[in-house]
Amino acid sequence: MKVNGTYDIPANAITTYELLTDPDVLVRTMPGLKSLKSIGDNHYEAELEVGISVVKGRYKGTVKLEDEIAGEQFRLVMNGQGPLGFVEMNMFVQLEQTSDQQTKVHCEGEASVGGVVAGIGQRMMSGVASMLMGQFFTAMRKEASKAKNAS
Amino acid sequence: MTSVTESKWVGRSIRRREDPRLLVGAGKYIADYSIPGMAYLHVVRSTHGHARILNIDISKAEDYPGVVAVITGQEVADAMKPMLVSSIIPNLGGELQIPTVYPLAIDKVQWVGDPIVAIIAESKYIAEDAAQLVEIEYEKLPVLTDPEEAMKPDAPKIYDNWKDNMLWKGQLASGDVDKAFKEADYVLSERFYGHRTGAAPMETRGAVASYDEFTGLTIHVNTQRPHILRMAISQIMSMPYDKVRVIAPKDVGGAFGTKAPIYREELLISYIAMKLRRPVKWVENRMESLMTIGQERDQIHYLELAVTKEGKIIGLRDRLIADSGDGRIGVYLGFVMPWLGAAYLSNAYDIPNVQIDVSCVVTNKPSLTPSRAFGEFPGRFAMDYAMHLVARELKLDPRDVFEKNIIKQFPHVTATGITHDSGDYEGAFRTLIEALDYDRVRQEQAEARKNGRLIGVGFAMGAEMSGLGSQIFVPMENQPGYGAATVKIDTHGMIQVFEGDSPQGQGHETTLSQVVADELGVTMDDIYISYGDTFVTPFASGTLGNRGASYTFSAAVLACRKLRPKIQQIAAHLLGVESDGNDFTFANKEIVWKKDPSKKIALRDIADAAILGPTKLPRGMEAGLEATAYFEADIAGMLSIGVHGAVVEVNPDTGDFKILRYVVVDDCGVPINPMIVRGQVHGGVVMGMGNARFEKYAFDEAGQPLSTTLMEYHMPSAADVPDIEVIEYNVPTPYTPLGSKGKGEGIPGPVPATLASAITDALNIPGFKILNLPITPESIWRSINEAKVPT
Amino acid sequence: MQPIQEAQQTVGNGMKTIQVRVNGKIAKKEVPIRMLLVDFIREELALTGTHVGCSVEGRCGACTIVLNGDAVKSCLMLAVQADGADIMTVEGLGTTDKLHPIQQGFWEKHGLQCGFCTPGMMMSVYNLLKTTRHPSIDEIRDALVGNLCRCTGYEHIIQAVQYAADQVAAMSKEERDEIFSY
Amino acid sequence: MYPATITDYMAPTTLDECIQLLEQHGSQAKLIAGGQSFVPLLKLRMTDTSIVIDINRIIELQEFGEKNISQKRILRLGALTKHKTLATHPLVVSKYPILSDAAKFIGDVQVRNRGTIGGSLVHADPAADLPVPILVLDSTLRIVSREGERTVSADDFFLGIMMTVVEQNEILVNIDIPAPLPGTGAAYYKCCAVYGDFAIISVGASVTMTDDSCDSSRIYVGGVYPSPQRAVQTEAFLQGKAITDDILQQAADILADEIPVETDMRATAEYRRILLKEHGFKVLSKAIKRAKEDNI
Repeated sequence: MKVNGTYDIPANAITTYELLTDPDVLVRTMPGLKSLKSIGDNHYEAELEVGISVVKGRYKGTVKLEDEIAGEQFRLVMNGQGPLGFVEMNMFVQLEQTSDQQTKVHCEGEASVGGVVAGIGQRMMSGVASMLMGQFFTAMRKEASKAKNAS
Repeated sequence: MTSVTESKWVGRSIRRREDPRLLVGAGKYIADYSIPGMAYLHVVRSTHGHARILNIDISKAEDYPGVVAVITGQEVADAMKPMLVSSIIPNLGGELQIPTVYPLAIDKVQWVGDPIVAIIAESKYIAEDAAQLVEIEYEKLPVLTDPEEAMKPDAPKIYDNWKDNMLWKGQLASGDVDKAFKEADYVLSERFYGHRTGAAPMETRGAVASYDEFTGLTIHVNTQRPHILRMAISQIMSMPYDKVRVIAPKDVGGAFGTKAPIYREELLISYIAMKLRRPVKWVENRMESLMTIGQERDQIHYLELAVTKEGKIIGLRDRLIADSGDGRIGVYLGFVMPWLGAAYLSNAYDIPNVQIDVSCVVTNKPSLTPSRAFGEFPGRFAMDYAMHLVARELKLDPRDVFEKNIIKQFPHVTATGITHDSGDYEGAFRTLIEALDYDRVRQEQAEARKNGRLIGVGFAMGAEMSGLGSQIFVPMENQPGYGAATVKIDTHGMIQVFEGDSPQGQGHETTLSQVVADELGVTMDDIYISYGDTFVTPFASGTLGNRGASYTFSAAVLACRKLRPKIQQIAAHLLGVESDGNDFTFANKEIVWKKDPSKKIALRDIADAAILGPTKLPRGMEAGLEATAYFEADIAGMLSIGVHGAVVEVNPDTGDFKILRYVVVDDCGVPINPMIVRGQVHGGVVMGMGNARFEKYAFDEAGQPLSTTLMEYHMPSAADVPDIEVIEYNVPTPYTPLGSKGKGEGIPGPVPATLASAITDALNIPGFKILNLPITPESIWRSINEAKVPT
Repeated sequence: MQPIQEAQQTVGNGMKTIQVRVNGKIAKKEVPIRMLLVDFIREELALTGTHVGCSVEGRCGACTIVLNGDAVKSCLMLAVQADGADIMTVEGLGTTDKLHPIQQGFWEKHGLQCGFCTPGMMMSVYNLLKTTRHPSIDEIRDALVGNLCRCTGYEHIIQAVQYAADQVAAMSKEERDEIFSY
Repeated sequence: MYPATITDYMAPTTLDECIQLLEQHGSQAKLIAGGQSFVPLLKLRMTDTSIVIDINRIIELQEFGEKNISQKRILRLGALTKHKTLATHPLVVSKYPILSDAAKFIGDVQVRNRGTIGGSLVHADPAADLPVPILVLDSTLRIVSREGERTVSADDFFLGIMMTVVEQNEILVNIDIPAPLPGTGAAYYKCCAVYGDFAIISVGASVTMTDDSCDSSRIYVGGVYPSPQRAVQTEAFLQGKAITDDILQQAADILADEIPVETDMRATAEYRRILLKEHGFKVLSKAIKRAKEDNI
């Protein structure tokens, strides 16, 4: 399943990059991400609880940042395995600063879901994925505003 | 061979004897079995389409209260041979690569649903609780979901030790095909695709196994072939034959082929019962079922027909590519269905020059498992719809093209070696054309068109196997094709019939009683039928492929006929008359001397003499009244014809269509119970409609199954299907004692071509064609657009 | 029939006591809260005529029962939810000595083959014929959408329902009330 | 497939009791009404609910009928109103037929016998049948919690896939549907692969007519993500127009263009537009026919 989108973050590219790659910020903003524990360079052990409303699945896995160029781009590689199956995402993120207070975040990636959820939720999957992405960037925008106010 | 007794029961639409228990809720299906001390098995399955198993952590599951045992693959494998032992491997020549398989995956999974861990617990709820605690680490491998991709030389290999992904490759050919194509006036060449769909019976699989060291293993399992399963378990687990008893329940909730293979779970539960010395029960849930069984069809046909300008097909060439899935099921290995589909491809038509190259390819999907219309479904669609396309191309009436090609002389051996025993295919076809009122529909069509309504008529045929004789069955499945039955008259003059097969809703208790009642001049109430228990029934291959009315019932007839001379000798002796052993009639539970009907004796009295009072028997006569017979037809194959026709109306804006009429002309030789035959036809047509229109086992590119509930796998309900008209056109076969032939297996086959040709006829758009199944409103709409804008 | 009382007792530890009347007989049992009603009927009350065919979403309808007068799917309810309910299962429909007209119709018209869907199917027919005297074919088909059958193609089931409907229509009001008392 | 352990089950009989239980048990607790979607989730273990509060016995949720509220005629549907009632009750069939149109499409007889409007709306499956008519009819939903009650218009109720404004400590009590204005007709249709299936798309429309002219309309499309979408351009196009088949065809074209549709296993986005065109036209025609009948 393709997961693409462009989102605006009210911050410059460097700040946006820092926010998007900061594990503490990610735990606060990424829907369902419960914890990140560093196990190496840009490599984390993750606990996830992905879902919507009452429908949720628990997953344990890893989050990795690759191909990163500060302020420009990175690749987010996530995977989790749990009783319901697995979730995986491989997303390339490119930042395009449009003004000193605005950065466009281009996301292009693949997500896949396996196991029970794949069979049951197929008809809602891409809708859910874009909803979760929307939630993530909404939270991210709040973080960006917070960062701005703090600075 | 004809029946010597007056037919009183055969041929009548008698209410079924099995129904009262089923109607009051007293049927006993596998899920209704329970044994004191029974534990429950739940299987943890792969969530990946193709992956290496790096680690399995079962510790938390083992510690969960109520868990009896948690078992992984290596342990089970150590206790048995690789499952695909030679007796459950086909012998069809060609090139076969045999996968190694054990009940549970050990280091690699090949499809989503591949069993990995067995959890045994005190309740089924607890077993699922513990399943949630099993942690499996995988390393993903490339997933193959497209057989044509899997065939490419650089494709990743699914089985590391194979030379490629080709499970089986072979050719069926005869005649001079090249010459035929050279001489043809017209060559039709198309790629047809029949998607992955199948049977999905209402009852899933299930088993209850128990073991003790004295009686051995007893497994109740809703299999279609208890004897073959017993043989397989004994060989795979190296257990003495007398220590393996397979019992199929009296009531099985449908099978349609899906319960015919030897499955991994059957070996798994046997092992667990032995290990734990406790009865264990497993009932497959629907999600597992939709991920594992009943997935069939899934063939690509690159079909070419060499045709004369008059519409006579003189040559057929086909490249058949089947997506066999992982191929790891016993007996069929995921390739016997496409093989038979190829053998039956030329259907009811006389085509002298044929060459079919069959490639059965492994992919990361579950193995193909048999489903009603065994292997034939996509081929019937391709062949019969292609004939309509030929007619359109040559501007001929499709009726004439069909008539020109239908087999007219019997017996007929096709170029692929299939023997059509007898029948009147042409007469059946004409009966359909009449029933459809073909010429009038054509007029109505023209009228309707003026009012903007698009009506169309279509038809297709299906020559379906009516059992397979040993000449085919031995190479195909390594098993005998004969029917087997024991008929035993008990101390009370009642008749117990033991059949080697084991039905799943076909109504054998009724039809077999009808047959035997006629043979022995008794009523159906005097007969009781036993099946399913391998310790008491004669060896046979199981209830599948229309064997019943062809083979098994014929065996029962022969067994009765073996008994009749002895009964007459006893009667003559007791009545004090002279007899040559064939001068009595059997009627009203009495044996009546033809020369003087006042001289008669009750069957019960004969039984009494033969069993309880052997001193009354003629001197030297052996006591007892029982006989076992094995029936083999004196011909390689019996087939029976079904001709389907439909009138449809299509909405060209959306591609939606409505079936206005659906008619089937059907031949089953001599119908033992016409009502039951009609039921088979209705059910077969609706399964065909479900498969052709609504049902699809869909996978994403990672091999994730997307139709794992009945909300996504769309089996039709009563509101989704039309009325079905059935017209009998029966031609008794000379090759069975009663002239009867089995019915049911092949009925879904002609449905897709029938609908596709009717839709094509209704639309009347040059270039419009339906080449892919399923036929959905969207696919029709797409084809309309493609035809309108030629690429 | 008299309404029956709910047990409404919490036992603790994920258990609860419930009281139901099934086929006219009162049963009071302690059950796990998570137990599905269909498992309660099949395993606690040993009424195995009610079947499970789809395991998850209830699409197949093999588990259909009549609960407080309405056909419902017993796999889509927790047993505790049925506390105080009046239930009929296939075992309450009729006996072999005295088949309900619905059962008679299925027998006469060969409305069943493997019989697995049949009990649930008949519960839906009960729901239909209780209120509809002369159902049309379309009404019958619509009433059976919630019950999948894989054997019959529905043709003989529809004939069975018509047979039953005719029998019911020929009955007196008292007779009808008696056979549609749930 | 069996539910995970549920530690407690309560069946309150009053709204107050229910609200207290919700407050007391927090996010572990989940309300169950008909359970036709929720029990499958329990069986799939796709929810971590450990306490189930069965609301079927709460009297306040069982209202059904027309009444006058601040001089306006409304149809009040308690959250426990069953799909069966919507599909068959003479009041609904005669005066609010779009509701019975939609209810008849839900699942099957057994599901309609047990499923409730409140459960369906709060579950907020984007392909469900009832959200569309509830939106079309401009309904008002009353939601109660310990803090008191609030009313929300249907337009504000749905937040996304399986998400509504109903918070964890709240309960949907009833739905008020304004009685149709004179000259108003409404209709609903669902396209699905087989009977009882989820919508490929569904269309609901209410049209208020004066003679042959459309005064106003409300049109919604279901089976799209994240929740039913309003066809504002189509509504604007129709407003004030004399209705002919040609106009309706144009309206259906606009409808098919303006609603964002996606591709899934049931249909491609492209084909969904074809269906919208076809059934948009039919539903509008039916609504207008009903509006005209109402005028007579």
